Amino acid sequence: MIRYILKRLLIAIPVLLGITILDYFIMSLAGNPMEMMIGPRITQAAIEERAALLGLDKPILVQYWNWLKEAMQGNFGYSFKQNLAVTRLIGNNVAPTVLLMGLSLVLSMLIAIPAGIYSAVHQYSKTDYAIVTASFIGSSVPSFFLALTMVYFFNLRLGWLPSSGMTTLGTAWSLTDTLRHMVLPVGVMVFSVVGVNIRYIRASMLEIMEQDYLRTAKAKGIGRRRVINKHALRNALLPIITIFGMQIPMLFSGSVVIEQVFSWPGLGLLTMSSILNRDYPLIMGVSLLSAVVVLIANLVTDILYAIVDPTIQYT
Amino acid sequence: MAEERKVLLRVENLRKYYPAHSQGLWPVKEFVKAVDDVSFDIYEGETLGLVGESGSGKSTVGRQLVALEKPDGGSILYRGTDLVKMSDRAIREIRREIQMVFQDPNSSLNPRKHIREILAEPMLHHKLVDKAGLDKALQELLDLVSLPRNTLGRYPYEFSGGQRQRLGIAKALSLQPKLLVLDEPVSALDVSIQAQILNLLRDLQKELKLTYLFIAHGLGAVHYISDRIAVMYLGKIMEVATGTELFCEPRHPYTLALKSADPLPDPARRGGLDIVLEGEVPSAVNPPSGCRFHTRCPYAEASCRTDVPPLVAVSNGDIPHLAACPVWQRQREARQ
Amino acid sequence: MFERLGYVGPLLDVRNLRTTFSSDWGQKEALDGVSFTVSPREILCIVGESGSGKSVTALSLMGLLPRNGKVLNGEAFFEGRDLLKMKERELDEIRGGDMAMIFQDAISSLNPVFTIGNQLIEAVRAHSSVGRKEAREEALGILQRVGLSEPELVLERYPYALSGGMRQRVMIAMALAGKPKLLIADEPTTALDVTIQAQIMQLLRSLCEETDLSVILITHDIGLVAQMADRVIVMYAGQVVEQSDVQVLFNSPDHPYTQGLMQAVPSIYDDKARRLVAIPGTVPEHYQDIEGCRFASRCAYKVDECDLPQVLSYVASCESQMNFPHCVRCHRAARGELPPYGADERCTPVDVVAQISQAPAAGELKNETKGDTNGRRA
Amino acid sequence: MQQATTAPGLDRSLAERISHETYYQTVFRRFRRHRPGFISLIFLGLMLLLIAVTPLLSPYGPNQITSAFSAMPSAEHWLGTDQVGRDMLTRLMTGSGISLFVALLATVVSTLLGVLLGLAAGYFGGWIDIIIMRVTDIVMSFPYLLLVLVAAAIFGPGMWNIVLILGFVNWPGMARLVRSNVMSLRGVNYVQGSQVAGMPTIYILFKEILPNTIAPVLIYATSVMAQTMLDEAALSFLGMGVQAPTASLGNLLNVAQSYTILETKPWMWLPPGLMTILLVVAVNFIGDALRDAFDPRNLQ
Repeated sequence: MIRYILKRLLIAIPVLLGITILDYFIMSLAGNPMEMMIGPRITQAAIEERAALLGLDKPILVQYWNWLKEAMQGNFGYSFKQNLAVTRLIGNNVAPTVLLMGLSLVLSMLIAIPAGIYSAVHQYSKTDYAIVTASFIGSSVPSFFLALTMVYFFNLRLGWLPSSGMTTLGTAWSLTDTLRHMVLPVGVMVFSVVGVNIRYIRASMLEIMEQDYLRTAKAKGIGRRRVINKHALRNALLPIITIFGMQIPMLFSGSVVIEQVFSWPGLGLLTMSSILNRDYPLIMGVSLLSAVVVLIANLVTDILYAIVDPTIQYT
Repeated sequence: MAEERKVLLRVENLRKYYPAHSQGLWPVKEFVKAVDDVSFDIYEGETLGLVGESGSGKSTVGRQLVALEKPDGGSILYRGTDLVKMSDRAIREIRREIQMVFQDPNSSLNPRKHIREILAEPMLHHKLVDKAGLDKALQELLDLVSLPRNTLGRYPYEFSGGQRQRLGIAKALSLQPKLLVLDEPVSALDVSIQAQILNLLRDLQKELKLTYLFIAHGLGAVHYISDRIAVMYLGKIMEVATGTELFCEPRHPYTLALKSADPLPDPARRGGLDIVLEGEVPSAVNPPSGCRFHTRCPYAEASCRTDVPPLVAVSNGDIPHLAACPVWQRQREARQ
Repeated sequence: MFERLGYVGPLLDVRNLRTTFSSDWGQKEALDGVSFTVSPREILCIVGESGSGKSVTALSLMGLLPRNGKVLNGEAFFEGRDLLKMKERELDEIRGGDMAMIFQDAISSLNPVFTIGNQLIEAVRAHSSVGRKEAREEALGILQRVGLSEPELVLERYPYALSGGMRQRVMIAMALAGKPKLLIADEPTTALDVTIQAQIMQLLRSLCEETDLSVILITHDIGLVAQMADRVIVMYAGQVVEQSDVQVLFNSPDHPYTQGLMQAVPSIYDDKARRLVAIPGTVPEHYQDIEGCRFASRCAYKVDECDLPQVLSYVASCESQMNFPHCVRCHRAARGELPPYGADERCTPVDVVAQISQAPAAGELKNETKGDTNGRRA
Repeated sequence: MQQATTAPGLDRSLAERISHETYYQTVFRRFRRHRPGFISLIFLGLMLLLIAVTPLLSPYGPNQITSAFSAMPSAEHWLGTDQVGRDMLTRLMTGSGISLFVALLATVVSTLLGVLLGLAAGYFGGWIDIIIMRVTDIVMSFPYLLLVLVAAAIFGPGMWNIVLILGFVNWPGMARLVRSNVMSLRGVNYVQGSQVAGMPTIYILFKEILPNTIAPVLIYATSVMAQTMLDEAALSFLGMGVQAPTASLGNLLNVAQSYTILETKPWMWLPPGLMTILLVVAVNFIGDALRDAFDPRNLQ
């Protein structure tokens, strides 16, 4: 098992390197971030001085190498814009995003798993049709539009819920306040991913329901309930793990839009601003972090797979 | 055919080792020895049957002959030229003369093409016919395999399993081959259809002077169609003889075991005949040392574990009877 | 062989079973009025080609038809109770208990994510109220009975880690767990090698002889029928076309299809010069529309009368064997109009027994070998 | 022993017709039976028609500024006007057209890329496969929208860039799908038969293998298209997509970031939002219908 994990980690390294290379070189195509600083009060000389300080006058390969060397030591540079360490900026913004994503992930799975399984087990029933249709429509709604509609109803019309930030400005922190702030963003996030999940789980479950081993189980006379609850469900774990792994990058993407609409002070918001400002080190930091998260998610998925599926031999 | 038999294809010391783990960063130390040092001749115009259980490597041998697998060693001499050593380009024309019929007729025809396309495209590619002669050639092909001529515009799913196998045979024949590798051509068919196809194959051989390598696990079918039969077990040939000799007087315990496991279609003779082999075919990864069969052989002696028995002639008729078991031979002689 | 079959009334009595499958263009018939009985302690073989309805018969009886399949009518009395009228829950008491089934493809029929022990113990406990420990003990015993020499080890294994033959033995063990009176084996050895098939068949036969087990063996292999069956049902296009005692059937198959089937199979004891007699044509696709004999289009003896509906009727010459009447769905054969079968051109089988006796007996030598290696004489 | 009764209901003529129809006839017949899918197809067709005739029927150009600013829906402006006085209905229709066009084109780009790379990786294996698959991993390891945003920021927003960017991020899924299909088809008898017959690789790839991957590719492409429409909308909404004054469904919604518009002028944001949903639902249903229609278990 340990050897298997090591092997998976070894495979992840070139992927991670590839990501940094791709990132860095794409960004080098973007043009000089110094352009952003050009203004009436800044002389050409000052810009050049600053560029030299930031290492931007060197060839791109050298720049990348320098960045990589530093990154290996845990130094991801300083934000051009805010003059703060990238690690620190990210550190400040990570918690709200993790909170938002974590809760959304848990909730969406809590809805999708039973709904998908129920739908498959009762294929062609009215409930099945309802669930499938709802999931289709659900996955077709742009999340930002849903967010706007939610804000319109629950904030602007009804005034029930706050629509921006994590806390109400000017008040002391309280759990209920934060929870109230979370209702809308989490709700939108869950809604926008749950449809796809239901369909995936339903499809996998339908496939399982057709397997020969379910016929064998039925032939044992153990009863329909046990056939499904034991024999089918255990096999459904595999697709559930898969969807779990797929979810991480999806939620990461979703958080950019949702955080923007709800002014949620997380990584998504940071990402947007870094992109708008062409803040290279920050963009590198954020994309590297997200890539690492995705790779770890993949790794965890693989390991869980190996644990659940006895036919996978991890050697 | 006794005197002037010409060797069409000679296989010498053919080997195919697959790595036991397909993927991985570490170098592979274990190999599946699918085909290990196999040699045989196929004479012009004859049918050589190749029987064995799953994992015996019989299909791998066939696939190597048609270049679907690359041998890891040994040579395949077709009319004296070694196909293994030749470049792909040079080999193309010769390769055309060795064609294959597959086991599963359902998947041997592209479901997205109609019959005309399926049959015509290889012929046109090899310039065996020109556009003008195409229709006539196609009609002839259909006649050969006894299919109605009006089927050219149809798609494969409109045919029954037996008809599809006829089309599979027609497809192979369209390239005017000399040698056909028949890889379990009747195993997937219903009993009543099997006989049709077997008879068709026999007729075609006579008519077109074809040479067959007939690979199968059903002993009856192999016996029916083959002039000689080679028995394989775990990547090695155990015995080669004519069908009658092989089944009347097997010289290898494995052949005897195969024979007695073949259910006799006579309720009056039940049980008693069986020598039921114990256990199952061992893994081809690190197969047993010495004689590969010794782990299941009721007659095994100590020497069987260490010495690899050579395939030697045990009788000298017109067609030599070869067997790779000196031990059983000795035991039988001692008993008499 | 006959003696142990003292007739005591059928264990299973199937009458007029009709099963259909819904398809794109309506109901497609799979079984048309299938009737037969199974007596205690007998092996009944159902033989036929793919699509003849032999597997559908078994699945209909077990209530295991796929979603689009449906039993239209018919009765199936198992020890007097009609299986087809039972609710799922009632059926579950019999399924896996008095009546068990094994399938062709053991690897896909075993749940890949549970150990053999888990699945086998579940089967044991499904129909008896034993504790986990006792169930385990019982499972070990059953594994031994089906010839698995290291039952403890097998219990811990997952299906993928077993060989094909072992998996089918495990399937049989699971079927035996409910102490069945009837075992339906649907092509249990089709996916296996001949030497393994021989082992499995030997096991089935010994189970039958040692316990009060009846077996329905579904197969397409006429050789297996000859070796295993007490009685045989031949199916064609969803109908029973002939049924008989096995000896009678092989001596005088009456239905032209049965005759064709027997002649179409090449045997290693055949004279090579003999040409196989193939049945021409293929099974008609929409056979439910054929009012008359469904085999007529392929039959050498067809007359106009064959377009009329055919019934399964007694063969005139078989009145003496009323327990196992020889019936045939061919009016001409029933009246004895067809030329007698038996122009048997097979050469006499070379006796394997004789060959073996030439060599030292297997067991003897095995011991010798063992002595050899232990004593290091050589 | 028992009387044979008549066969149960089978529509003989239908059966006869079905057994002679071609593959695509079967697929279409099954597609039509999927009601939401079929309705969606008709709806999309009608929409395209409407979009096409909008320039002829509408009295306003999409970017034409009229005298009414932020006007409520009225007889002159059925869906009102925006803050600078452009007719919302005209903009909605042209915007839908642009969005569909971008999504379709991006889907074509990613499908072409994915199919070609997938074919190469699956058929040749070895190093080619390893390299392509690693690149696939890399692209897939990016949170997708982040990649798009970065790329949009770098290459500059704008319709054509968005097409290329969205096209480029979506190919890995397609490549994996095609690759796994090709790998299984490579072992299928008719492909091997063509190899034995000495047919050239190009022939095997494009005439034996490709036609048999069309079903999964089409199905996947519809889901890519639906996703692309959502992504284009999100990008344009964030200001990184199609740029004003060109209308697209996403940038029409851009104005709703202001709470005053959101609260008081629903005609500016509600119609484009609903239109997006309708179009994406339609594409998704078509995909589902295709999945049913192509399902090999349903096909004879």
